[in-house]
Amino acid sequence: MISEPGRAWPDAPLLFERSRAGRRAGRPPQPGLPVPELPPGLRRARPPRLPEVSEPELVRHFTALADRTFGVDTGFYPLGSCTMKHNPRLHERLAALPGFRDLHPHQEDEAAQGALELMWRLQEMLAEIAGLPAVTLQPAAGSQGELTGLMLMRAYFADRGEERDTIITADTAHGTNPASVTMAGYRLEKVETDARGNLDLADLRAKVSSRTAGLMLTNPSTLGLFDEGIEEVARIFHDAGALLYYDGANLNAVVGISRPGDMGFDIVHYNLHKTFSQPHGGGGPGGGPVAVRETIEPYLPVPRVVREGDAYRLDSDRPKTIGRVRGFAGPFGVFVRAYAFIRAYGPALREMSEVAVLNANYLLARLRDVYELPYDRHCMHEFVLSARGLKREHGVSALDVAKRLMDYGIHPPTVYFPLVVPEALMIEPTETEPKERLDGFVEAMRAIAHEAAESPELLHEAPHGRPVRRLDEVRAAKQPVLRYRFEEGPALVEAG
Amino acid sequence: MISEPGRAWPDAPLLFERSRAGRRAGRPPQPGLPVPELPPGLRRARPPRLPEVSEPELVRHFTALADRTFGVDTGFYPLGSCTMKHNPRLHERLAALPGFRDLHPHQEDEAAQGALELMWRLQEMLAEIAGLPAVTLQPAAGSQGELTGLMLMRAYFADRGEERDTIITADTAHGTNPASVTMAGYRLEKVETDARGNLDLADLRAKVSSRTAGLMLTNPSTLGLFDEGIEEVARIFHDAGALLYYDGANLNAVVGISRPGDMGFDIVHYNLHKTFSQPHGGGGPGGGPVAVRETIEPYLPVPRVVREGDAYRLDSDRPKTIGRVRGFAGPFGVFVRAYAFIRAYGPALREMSEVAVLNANYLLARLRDVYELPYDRHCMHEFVLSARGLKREHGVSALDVAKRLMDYGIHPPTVYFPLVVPEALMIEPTETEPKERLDGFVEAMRAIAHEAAESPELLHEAPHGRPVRRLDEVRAAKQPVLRYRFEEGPALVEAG
Amino acid sequence: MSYLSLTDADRAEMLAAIGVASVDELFEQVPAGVRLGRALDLPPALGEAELARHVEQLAARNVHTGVELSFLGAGIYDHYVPAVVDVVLSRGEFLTAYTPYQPEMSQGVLQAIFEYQTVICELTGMDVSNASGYDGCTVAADACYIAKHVSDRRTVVLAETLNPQVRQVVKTYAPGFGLKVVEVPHRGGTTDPDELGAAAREAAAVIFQQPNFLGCLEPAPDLAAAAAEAGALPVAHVDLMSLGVLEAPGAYGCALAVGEGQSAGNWPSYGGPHYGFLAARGEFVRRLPGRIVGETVDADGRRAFTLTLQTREQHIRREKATSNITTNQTLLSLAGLATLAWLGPEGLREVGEACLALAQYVRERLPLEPAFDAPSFKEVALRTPLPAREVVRRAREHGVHPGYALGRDYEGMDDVLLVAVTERRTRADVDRLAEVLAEVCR
Amino acid sequence: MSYLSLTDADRAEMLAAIGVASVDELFEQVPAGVRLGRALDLPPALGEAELARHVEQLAARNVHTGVELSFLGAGIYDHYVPAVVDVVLSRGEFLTAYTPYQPEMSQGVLQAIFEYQTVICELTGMDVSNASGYDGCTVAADACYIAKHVSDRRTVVLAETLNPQVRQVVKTYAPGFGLKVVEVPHRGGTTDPDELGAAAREAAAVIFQQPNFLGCLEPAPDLAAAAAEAGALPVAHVDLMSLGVLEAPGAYGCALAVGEGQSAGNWPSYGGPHYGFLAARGEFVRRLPGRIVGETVDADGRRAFTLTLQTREQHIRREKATSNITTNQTLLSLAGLATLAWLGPEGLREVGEACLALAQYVRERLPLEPAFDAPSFKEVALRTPLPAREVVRRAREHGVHPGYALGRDYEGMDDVLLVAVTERRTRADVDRLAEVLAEVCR
Ligand SMILES: Cc1ncc(COP(=O)(O)O)c(C=O)c1O
Ligand SMILES: Cc1ncc(COP(=O)(O)O)c(C=O)c1O
Repeated sequence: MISEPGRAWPDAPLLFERSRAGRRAGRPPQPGLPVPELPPGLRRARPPRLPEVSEPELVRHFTALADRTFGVDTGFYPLGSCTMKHNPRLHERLAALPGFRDLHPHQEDEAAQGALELMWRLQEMLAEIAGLPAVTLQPAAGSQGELTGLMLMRAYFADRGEERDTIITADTAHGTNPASVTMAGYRLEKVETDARGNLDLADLRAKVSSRTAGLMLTNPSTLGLFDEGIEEVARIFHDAGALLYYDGANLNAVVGISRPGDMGFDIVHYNLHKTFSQPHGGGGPGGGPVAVRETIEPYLPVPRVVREGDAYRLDSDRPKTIGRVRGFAGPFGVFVRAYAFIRAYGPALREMSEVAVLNANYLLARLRDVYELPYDRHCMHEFVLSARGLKREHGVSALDVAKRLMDYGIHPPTVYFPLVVPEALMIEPTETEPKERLDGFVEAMRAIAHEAAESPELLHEAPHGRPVRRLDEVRAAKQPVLRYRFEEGPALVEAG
Repeated sequence: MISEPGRAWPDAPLLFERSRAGRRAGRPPQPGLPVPELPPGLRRARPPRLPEVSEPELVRHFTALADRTFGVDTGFYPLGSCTMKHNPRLHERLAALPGFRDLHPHQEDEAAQGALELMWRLQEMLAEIAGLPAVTLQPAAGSQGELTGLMLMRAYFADRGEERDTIITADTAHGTNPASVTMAGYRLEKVETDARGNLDLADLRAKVSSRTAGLMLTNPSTLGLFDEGIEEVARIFHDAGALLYYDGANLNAVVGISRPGDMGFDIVHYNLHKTFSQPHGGGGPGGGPVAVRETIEPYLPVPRVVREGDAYRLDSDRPKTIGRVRGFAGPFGVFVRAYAFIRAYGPALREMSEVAVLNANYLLARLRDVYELPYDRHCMHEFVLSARGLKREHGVSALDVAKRLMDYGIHPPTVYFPLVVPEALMIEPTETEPKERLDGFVEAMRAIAHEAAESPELLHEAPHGRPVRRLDEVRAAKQPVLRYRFEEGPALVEAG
Repeated sequence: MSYLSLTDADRAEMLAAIGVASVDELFEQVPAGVRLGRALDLPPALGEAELARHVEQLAARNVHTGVELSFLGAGIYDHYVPAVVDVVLSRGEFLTAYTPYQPEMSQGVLQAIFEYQTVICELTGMDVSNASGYDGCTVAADACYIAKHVSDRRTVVLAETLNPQVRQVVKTYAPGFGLKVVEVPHRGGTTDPDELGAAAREAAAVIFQQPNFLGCLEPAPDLAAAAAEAGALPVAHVDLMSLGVLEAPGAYGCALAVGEGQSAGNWPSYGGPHYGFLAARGEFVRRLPGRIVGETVDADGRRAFTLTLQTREQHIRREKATSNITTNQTLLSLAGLATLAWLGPEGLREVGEACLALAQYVRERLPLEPAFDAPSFKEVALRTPLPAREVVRRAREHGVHPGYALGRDYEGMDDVLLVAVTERRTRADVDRLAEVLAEVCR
Repeated sequence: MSYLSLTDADRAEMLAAIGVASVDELFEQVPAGVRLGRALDLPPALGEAELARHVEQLAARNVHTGVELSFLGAGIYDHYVPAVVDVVLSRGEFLTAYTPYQPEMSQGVLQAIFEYQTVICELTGMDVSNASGYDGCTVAADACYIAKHVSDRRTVVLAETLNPQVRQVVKTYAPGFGLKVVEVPHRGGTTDPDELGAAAREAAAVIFQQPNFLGCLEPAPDLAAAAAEAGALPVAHVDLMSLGVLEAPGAYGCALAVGEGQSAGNWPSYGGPHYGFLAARGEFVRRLPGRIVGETVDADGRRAFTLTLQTREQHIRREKATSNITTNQTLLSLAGLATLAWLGPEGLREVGEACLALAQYVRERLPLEPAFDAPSFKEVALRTPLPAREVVRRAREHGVHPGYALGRDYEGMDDVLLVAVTERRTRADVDRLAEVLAEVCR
């Protein structure tokens, strides 16, 4: 149990290593009724090796794991494209209200009016924000929103008897865009980014045809740049009878400033866990509502939340619907948080975006002399720097910079994305950061640039102040150990 | 902001240092009504310098401070006399139920029946545990229970027209005992501990007289030893017409095994935050109910919780009461937790004490060869070792051992108490610790004894792995800085 | 508004550093034609206290399981969520972290996911698990996407006794995958292995549910065998809370096991967020969607955890990825981990036995005939003398929600009520239901 | 039972290591005559789910402020408790730590207490604060104990407008301190400075309350001056939530300021646990009861915090200690810190102004005459045409709790109702109260 006295992060045993035969925490209620026999072959033969742990040790276990995890609550987390903003604690209270938390999703509509009203109002507010009239809350995350959007396109064109098989994305697109395209059964075509960071209109014109179902675009792009030609882009697609899909991952830049619907997009997803503050939970949950133009509304997934007079209900009677994309009406707890977030700001949501953009530009202004800036423009809510110079001159990579930032108590930015920028560092501060945190980041980034020249090994070997040092990722992938082996199984799980 | 990259515990600025003029978190509701003028002289002239912080930074601040705090949830906390057991998380849910949390204490009795019933039931259960018939829940902590008990004695004797002015305590008594004696207006007399760790009966007989109001005793004592002569002790006091007060701080050793009332005590306090798992909260809250014999019942504080048929009510109509010792009927939230705790165990509370005693004896058995054991007996729920040998041989003190334990991820035991044992280390593991934690402690204590011989400076300079190293306590007391000085005030607050 | 941190002085300094006079200048890149020339038409900002009051009022307008004795199940169950879950959910570090791209910053959440994967593997009898899918519906679609890639068949077979919402989602996804969906009807509440086997002959995969949506225990081993024999991947859709007493899909030859995790550690929450789990035999590991955590060592040889096999994923493989999933349901799955660890093997068995016993009691005690003969785990379908939806309406007037009207999904079942119990229901609760049903079915 | 961690194997090994055959042997030191020869007569053990259900049922039998529009105050107020408080209360480290005896283990809680002390000093205008007393009652007794030690006078004077519970507690403690208690009656709702000064001539201390228990603003500076002139320590009992708009006691010459902290950051919770605060001029620092945190440096010269001036305390000074207090109310006081920091100076002023405005509206809008002329902060005493307790009873039937019947404590005030408002009440709430009062007072 004792390893290296004085170490700030003692080793954390696995739950299975804390397990002792016969120990337990929970004791479920027993109804005091006979347990019927199960038909042969259905009864479990060998009990599952769940950990056997007492409650005190269970609490300590998760406390220790939390201590080895860095969140927005711990410090600055400028993970580009992820909008790691402050998550108001009020929302956790609200989502846990018994009237929400203990509400069964099959409850009759008349006994769930508060929940339905909240969803309906959220739809309305999201519609206003996107500038599009109809919203489904169902998709579970942005990626599922994308897929839903592509399915909507298919349904739309099928209904019109048009055969279109291609979706165009930008070369700066997030990986989910092409992945969604394939999953939706579409062919992918990529269009290039021009020297200012906009879509290359010539390339675009060459690629759009009568086979084109639509465009998927993030705007501002993953470079953090607003596409200055967006009106022309929309015209090109609409003229070709195609649709425009807006990947809302970067909506935090433009709420109240420019609406995707007004830019010409026909389908939009929101990431409720980005723009609207659902906590990211170590990977999720999220929420990916989709808004559409009138013409696409008939195809939206069911159930829809509708209002009739003063009453709200779930409506599944939509003949043209693409169907259902997940269970029930969507991740309701996420809606509670998003709703509360929007109601806290009201029309001042615009200020949220303004400050997000101000914060990003401030960082950009203060770092551009030490890191390379591939596109020399004001940015929107995030920006991409390149460590190419450090790499060339000192052999220090973007990854080295990222790892060294950890020693300064800062979560690294997104690295090596977008792919069009070598040694990319994608930085998104969000609007909730105070100037001191931004200044702390600037100082750290500048200090690191200095260290890169003076003592590059400090960076190659970073981090130095975390529970573990750099990992052997190759081993993880080459000799995968994907579950605890109970001191018995083979070293490799993947035998086949 | 950046200090020492890679340091596991970056410096934590004070809230006042995070403050920026014009920043804010909360925006209270405004009723939209005119604000009346205040009479001259009553309006605040200079606004208080509360910190001006945004909500995101406030959350981070308290998160960072929590990270610099060690609790039972963090690890082993064998702080003798304090019963640092696991605090079930269920209790936090229960105390936060709106029916409890949002219940106004002036609510009419008929609209607070659930709360009153809970208190009444808790009284009944505590009475059974102490073996005494009447319980007041009012006192806020053990110390206030003591004071209440002494006031009860005074009222009892006054009512009988007896003049008694002295309270006897053991030389092993906790500091609160003598302090309470003085606060209650009594004179203090101390009785010695004999070689087996029991009260010295000869000394006792010599000191008990018709001036003696009573005895205050912790049993098991702060040495962790049950007084083997308790029956004779009780006889001596009762024969002299005096009363016995039981300091319940060590009740965790004997629940279901031996009841203070059966031992001969007339008045007992419980520490709900020890035996009954109210979390200690960095210093409190606690709860210090008091149980008494029939003869003393009339003097109990008001209000009392009484049952009439199926209804419960607060009763303040008690002519002989000593009065009120705190607001309302007591720290209700603490009662919810204590009630839940007792209901979780039921009669198996005895097992709780058995395991507490087993755990302590196990540690004792495994440490007695490396640390001195002043009283060579089985212990109860805790025991006291002496680092006298280490001190003599290697110049290493109990404090050094305590500080070095921190480097092993363990909270130090209580040190230098009880006063009768030099270089005392008072160790209380509690019943909720698994054997691995006990073994880890044994290993650490043994390793430290070894280090004391091999490299004592490691111990003198410990801790090495905490946010700060050893403190200049003399400076703290000699040049007291007891509040933030806003870069303006004098270095010393205490001018006079 | 109250979540912003800049003061006026901050703004001025920052604008100066940027070299612009106002924030508006930063937005000049947004073409005038697409700017919103007005304020957003949203209700006015609320302070925290007012917002709390407003949302509490909305919550108060829902009839939840604390105020109505409920026998609703049909995919979402009110098993007890232990208080240790609060430790997971309330720790800001778990709550406000994101996907652990940087393992040195996220060892805690990585280790927890690794533990979760292990627990899912143990329960399902599988070799590998991912770090969660969206819910019990989408993981079924994920299973189809896997099957499509490891087989050249272009059909998937769904038992009709598979949760209707799951089937609907599979049908929504399938066209994009180039898959056709075939459904196999139930026979007296369960699926006939021969019929399933026949349908599976052209199929890449077969998905059935155990216990099934109609509350019946399927002859799951026979179904799996029939599918396998027909050359289709057998996929079981299972309930984690049943796996202390019901056999693990891996033990009867399934290729994949998927399901809705809600019953283990998540509140009903009007349908989400919850987590879907997906586990597979080792051979499918490089086709799994989503995050997978693996064990490795750091530069000092110390055990460490990291996201691994990322070449499956969208951010590396893009259009060739095994899925587009990014944000998943980690936090909810960790609540599941905490719950299952709290129960341990004994507790999980006890939950299962409580369900079995109560379901049997439902069968015997209620004044309605079971609709099917097959044994139940925790749900029982009963015939009602009037439409089941009417029974629901009337019973709710007595403060009891008697269950799910199966006619919502199945033709010809307008008079079938699906009554669910969990270990939180008592004998007395079922007695009360019996009383109310006797009253309203008169 | 479920909180124990030993297995049977553990027990056996441990008994062997100790060298006993059974746990019973360890208890042989307990004389047979005092052993309990039977099982405790307690209700049977409940598992977590059943326990939760049982306690929820008890909670459901209370009428709380979420289900009744309440104007109850009289010492406990429903100011808004912001969600940041949850961060403090839910972090296991704060929750499960004890008094920071070992500063290296507890820098976080020590720093937080230091911040709390600073906030209390700022609000009250005092030099030093302790780390909390039990509640607003016991800190008044503490103030008397201080006064007793710094003066040779043997009387304390209490304004009758001081909270009756506070006065009762002082009277319970005073005999032990050797102090006599003298009360000064109110004159039309407030205390007459001359009368108070006269009474103070033999007194060690004078305690008055601002705003007072009858809802009136006292001429506090005049009261303090009168006390000081008479040679008694002026002690103000104040409400933290008023100190954004009301003058700080330190600014008008008080020696000590004490009060109930509940209104700042604690829920009503049927009376506790809450925190009492106690602040004083610097000259009294070595007489203060309880914990005090000070700033110092560690061996590396780094700023650090520690409990200090411990020679005041019982564990060092024993019978000569300034108090017997050990366990205090730290966690609640940190909730207070979080709340006050969340409000900031502007927010606290706004809360105060909301109270002032609403109290004024209560005066004007309600169909009852104010009992006193003095201005209010957040409470108004009103004359009722029937006994106030009867008004309460009737109004509650309309879902409104109209306030506190002052006849509970004050003779001759059976027809006086004390109506409290906080920033959480709205104009519409007061209108509703007006309606109900009009109805029930007819
Ligand atoms: C630009 C972009 N598009 C799409 C996504 C996918 O969204 P989600 O993670 O919600 O599925 C992300 C999120 O990581 C993103 O950054
Ligand atoms: C033996 C003993 N007596 C009395 C007390 C005082 O109890 P409390 O801290 O609850 O006031 C303590 C607690 O520290 C103690 O250990």
